[in-house]
Amino acid sequence: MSTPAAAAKPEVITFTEAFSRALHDAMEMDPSVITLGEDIADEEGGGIFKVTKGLSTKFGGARVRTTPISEQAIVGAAIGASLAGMRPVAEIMLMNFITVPMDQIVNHAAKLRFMSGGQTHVPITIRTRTGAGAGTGGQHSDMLEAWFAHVAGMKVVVPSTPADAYGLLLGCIFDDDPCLFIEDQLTRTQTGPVPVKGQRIALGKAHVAREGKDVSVIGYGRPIRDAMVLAEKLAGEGISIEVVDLRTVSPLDTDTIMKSVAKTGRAVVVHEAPRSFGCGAEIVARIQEQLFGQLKAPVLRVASRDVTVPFAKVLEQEYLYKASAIEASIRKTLEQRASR
Amino acid sequence: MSTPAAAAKPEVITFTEAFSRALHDAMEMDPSVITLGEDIADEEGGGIFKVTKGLSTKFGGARVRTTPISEQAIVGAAIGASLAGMRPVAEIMLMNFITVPMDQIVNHAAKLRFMSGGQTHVPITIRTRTGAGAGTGGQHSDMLEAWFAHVAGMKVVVPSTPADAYGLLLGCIFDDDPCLFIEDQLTRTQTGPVPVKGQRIALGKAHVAREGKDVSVIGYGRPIRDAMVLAEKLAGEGISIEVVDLRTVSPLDTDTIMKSVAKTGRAVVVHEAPRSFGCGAEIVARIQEQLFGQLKAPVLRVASRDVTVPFAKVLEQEYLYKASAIEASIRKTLEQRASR
Amino acid sequence: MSVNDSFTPATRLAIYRTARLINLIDERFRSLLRSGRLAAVYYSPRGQEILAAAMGVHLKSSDYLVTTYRGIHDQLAKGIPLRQLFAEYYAKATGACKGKGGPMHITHPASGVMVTTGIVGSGLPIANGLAWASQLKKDGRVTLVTFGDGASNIGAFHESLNMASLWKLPVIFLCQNNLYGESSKYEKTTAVDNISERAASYNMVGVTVDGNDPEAMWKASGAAVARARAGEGPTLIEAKTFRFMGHYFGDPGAYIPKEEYDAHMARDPMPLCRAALLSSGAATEADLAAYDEEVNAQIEDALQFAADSPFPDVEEIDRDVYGVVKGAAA
Amino acid sequence: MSVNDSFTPATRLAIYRTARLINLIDERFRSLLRSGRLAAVYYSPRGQEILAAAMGVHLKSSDYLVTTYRGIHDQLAKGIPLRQLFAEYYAKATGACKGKGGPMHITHPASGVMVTTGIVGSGLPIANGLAWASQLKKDGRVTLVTFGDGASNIGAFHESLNMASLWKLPVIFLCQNNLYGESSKYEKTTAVDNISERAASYNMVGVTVDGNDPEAMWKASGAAVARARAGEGPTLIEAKTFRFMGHYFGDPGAYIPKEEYDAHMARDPMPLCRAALLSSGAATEADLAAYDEEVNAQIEDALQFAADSPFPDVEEIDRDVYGVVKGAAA
Ligand SMILES: Cc1ncc(C[n+]2csc(CCOP(=O)(O)OP(=O)(O)O)c2C)c(N)n1
Ligand SMILES: Cc1ncc(C[n+]2csc(CCOP(=O)(O)OP(=O)(O)O)c2C)c(N)n1
Ligand SMILES: [Mg+2]
Ligand SMILES: [Mg+2]
Repeated sequence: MSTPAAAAKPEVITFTEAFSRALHDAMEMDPSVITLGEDIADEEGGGIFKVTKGLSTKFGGARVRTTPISEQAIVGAAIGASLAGMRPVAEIMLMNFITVPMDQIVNHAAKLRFMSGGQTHVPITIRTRTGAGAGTGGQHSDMLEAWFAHVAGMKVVVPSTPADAYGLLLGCIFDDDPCLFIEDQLTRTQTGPVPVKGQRIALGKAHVAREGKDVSVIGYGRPIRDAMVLAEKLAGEGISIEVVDLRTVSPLDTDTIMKSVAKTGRAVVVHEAPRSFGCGAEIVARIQEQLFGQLKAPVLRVASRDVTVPFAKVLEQEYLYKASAIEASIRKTLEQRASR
Repeated sequence: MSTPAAAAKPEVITFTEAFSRALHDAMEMDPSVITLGEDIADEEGGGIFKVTKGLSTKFGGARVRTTPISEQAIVGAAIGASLAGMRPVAEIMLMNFITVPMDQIVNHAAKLRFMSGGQTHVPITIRTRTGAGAGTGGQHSDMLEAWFAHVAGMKVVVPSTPADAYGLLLGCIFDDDPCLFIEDQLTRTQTGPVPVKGQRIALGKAHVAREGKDVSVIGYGRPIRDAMVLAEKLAGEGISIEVVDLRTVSPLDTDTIMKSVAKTGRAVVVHEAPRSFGCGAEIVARIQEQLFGQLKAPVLRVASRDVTVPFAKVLEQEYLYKASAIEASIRKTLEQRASR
Repeated sequence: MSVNDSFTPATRLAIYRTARLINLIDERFRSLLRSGRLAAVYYSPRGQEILAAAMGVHLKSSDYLVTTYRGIHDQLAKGIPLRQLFAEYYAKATGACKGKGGPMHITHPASGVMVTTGIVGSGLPIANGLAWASQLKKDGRVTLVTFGDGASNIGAFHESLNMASLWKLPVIFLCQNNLYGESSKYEKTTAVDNISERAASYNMVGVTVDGNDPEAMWKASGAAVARARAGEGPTLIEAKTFRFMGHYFGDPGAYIPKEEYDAHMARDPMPLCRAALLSSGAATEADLAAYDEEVNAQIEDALQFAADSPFPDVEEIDRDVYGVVKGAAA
Repeated sequence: MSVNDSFTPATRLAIYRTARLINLIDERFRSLLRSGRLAAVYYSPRGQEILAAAMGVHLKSSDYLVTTYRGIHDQLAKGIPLRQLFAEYYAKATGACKGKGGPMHITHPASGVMVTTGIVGSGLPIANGLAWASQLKKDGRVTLVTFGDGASNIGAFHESLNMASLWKLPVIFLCQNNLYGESSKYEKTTAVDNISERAASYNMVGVTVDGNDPEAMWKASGAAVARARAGEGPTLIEAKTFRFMGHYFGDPGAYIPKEEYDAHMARDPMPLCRAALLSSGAATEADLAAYDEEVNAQIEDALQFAADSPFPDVEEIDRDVYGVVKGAAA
């Protein structure tokens, strides 16, 4: 796993490099992998975030297409091509723009397998990017994964390390269901150990990123990086944290979560998205349903505030979930004894 | 409250009549109330569900507009008019079609007040209709309220009786924030007591539809009608059910929920939407966060299955939450004793 | 077919036969619905049989079709087998979609019926993707996507035509302009005299044709299919027609002025096509009667098949949600 | 103004003054960004000053503006006060939006700046609503919505123009065609020679004009404003221009061929307008120098105001989420 230490090691890559390598390797491995999105071809500079750089030069403009600013047409084209046997990877530049093709994703990509009685299926991957902290304000920072987790037929994936990013993106591309792959724009230059070429990470399985016995910290994406740092720090105080990185938010790997919390009896659930009606609520609900009576303290949630992402740094930081809040919640669950 | 008995009483109205009366009375009371949507004018028959029947004849085509099939333009027009001081009511014929104007609703209606620092606000009401059970299949039955509950700035309202439908729709129209008002297509001909003309019901307040001491049943919309019937039936067995009708799903009235569960120590949360990552999870999460240790049993959820709504009746019924499951969950929470 | 091919009596007969199949099945479905022996939301294609048939004769089963809730005429013209189609209407396990999709989501890849959507305009972006795949595979397939006049006002229409033109996709956009979208008149919702004029916004070939005229529709369709197969790009065809049975089965259609309705009824394309066929000598009264019998026999067989078939097992609800593992349900 | 009004030197001067204000502020912002004294995502309007100014002279502060992330030229032409504008860029509590919206969401109703959106194409549907309200109130206001060439390919554009035409709304769709959308060339993403041709799809008046020519732009704008005020409906204006500073501040713009860039630079509208102004005799070098000083003084004042202003209190985060009660937070 990536820890600050890892960043120092020589053999590391950034998230951006990991996303890019996964695309290159997937297109090399399988001619049915194609990709489309705004500005993604090299003629346009290889994408606003350079993740797709080199693809059009290497694989040609037929398989790597820069599109008009037409998100409905982008996702629709991916769906249609997938029905004809391709494995399209569509880029939606930023997650707030995914509000535009919601009909294509929810009413079609997620449902066609079921509605056709299994005659067709939609093996597409939608790559998108988001995350607060960069000062881009209310329409360029939202984490909306909870919407898609609530839609049967969709798979939602959020990596927390470059190596996971590579393996999970390959996992999405070669998965036979529509996958939403969320890239964090704030940590994209952060580094981690290099993944094994071609090695996919299975979807639907959570990863125990660090074993521990006192408190389970459960989440996905950026906050997992904070949790790993915290776990290291608290270990010094003799507090043993188990970090469960969901990797796939939906379908949710309930077994791994329950195994961890059954052991620790205490859990803190964390995500960047706003707290209310976010994915954390589902995790908390399942834990208390299945482990009621075994919990030594209430399951706590750490998340961002229930407001629009503000522009001013001081407010944006106040909006964001805080590593300090994860630590405080961990300590709170440790203090608390079941009050009966 | 409406109970089967009520349907027999002379002075009753249907949900459809209640929606319609609210629109007529609001437009009569306030010239800034205007409405738009597909087929809503009398020239088009007054709307596919007849809720808007008579409005264009009474208030004129300028204030009551049939639109093209252009949901982004419909919601955008409502937003723009509201910025100029109007109180538009936009109809999105069925909730699955709300996937089309998501950008207008989420990136604009919900955020403009915050992003403008309070200089502008968006007092619009989006009326939509949905609900499984009518055999309309995968693209015409979804309950998607959880998406909007997760968006700060939005208010989400779901009535469970005709009188509430009337009072809450007025409440939405005269509220200063963007409101999503969800009408159930299955119960639209069911009846209940007549509301008091012009009487609004405040948003953000849950309603204890029936007082009880053993188990709290918390929900909104159609399942509340099942819960009221069940409560009556179980009362015969000496089981006292408290029914908490949220009315407004978001912002969520946590106080009323906690007051009820603090009293009963047992709760069953129910909604029609699929279980996973649905609104029920947030309610469960808050209850266990705030009442941990006071709960006599885990909070249980009753909801529909995590699949696409199927066409075949036998499957559609299997998809839907069941009143029998609410009853079973109530009994389960009563059996269970905290196992420590 | 080359655009210069002439329209023969034999072609008219082929078109009539498909149109009549649609016509007889539609009549039967509506009588079953009236008597309550069939229970489903039904969007009748009555009046739009000829245009679907005239396009259909140009397509192979390997070509792709994307249609809508009002799509039974397109599906039949594409050659979907009656048994699976009917069984799906009856929500049976033997239906094309195992009874899980229903009439609004008919799918049958073997006959090229790839998507039937209930969302207005949503088929167009998907059609582009099917055509893109054919372009990449060089499989020579053509993708036909059909939609209504009302659908030409939704954003997905615009995005799709622009992309199809830029990418020179082998796709045909067939707008079936029946002058109404639900209960809204064309003029009230569509700010252009002819929808085909919108093709100019995308440097695309656009034609308006009388969809009820077998020859005109056959020529326009043939030209579009030829253009797509030759890799010359997409075409927007606006086929003018009329919706005789309202929006959905049971729609009183009170919003349609009687004179307007009667004027269209007086030009009902089915009897007109039949008369022209007889006068052309391509078929006799006896031939056509025999054909009706043949079709009615197929209908009986398919109805019997549907009736004899079981409803899906309750277990079906957990299948086809995800490919490998069952998904999000706790 | 009536369409026949002639373009006077005085008008050119008025346009130049607004354009120069935009020009000087943009220069200053970019130098502040270069030196790190301003930290914000910035989309320079460099090259598009004239078209915004030429439209602006026809509008009253009571008219409505809906613009985009690349909107500072539109906002200044609409008369937004510098202090509140600058303070918002600096995320200060005294900013137009209290520092909560930022440069991409500038709002200032007093000067008619109703919405600034960061979502491509999303302003158009909202503009229709503002215009609908004016039509209902008969307040004579005109709504101007500006967007780029790339935005003309998104669905919201299509839905909005169709509705505006059907409802004869007093709205002006100003497409600022700077030939690029981010790093994508116009031809690669837009399947029509001139975006104004798309107006025909909606029976709408559409004109293409050289947005860098003050007279041509002034005439086209005046005609559109007059049409809207007279209740004669919407207009689509395509103003051809160029984006000299790339998509965002820091964009190396490597995707723009040097010859293309140089050719446009050689026709930079600012020096051209200045020269024409001097030769028209409407202003002397001294006048223009004095004007620059005046503007620079205003800029200094606004920068000082922004610098002296506090950042928003942390409490601001809970305000303006809902009108009355604070919302969903537990
Ligand atoms: C996005 C969306 N909006 C609204 C509807 C409801 N609806 C179903 S059919 C229809 C009318 C479509 O008219 P048209 O495109 O002309 O097709 P026709 O039914 O006449 O064949 C409408 C509004 C829908 N299904 N999808
Ligand atoms: C719906 C949506 N898709 C993509 C983007 C990302 N994006 C921001 S600006 C831009 C280019 C817009 O080009 P154009 O409309 O020509 O305006 P210009 O920037 O040239 O003024 C893109 C793709 C967005 N903001 N919204
Ligand atoms: Mg129609
Ligand atoms: Mg541009």
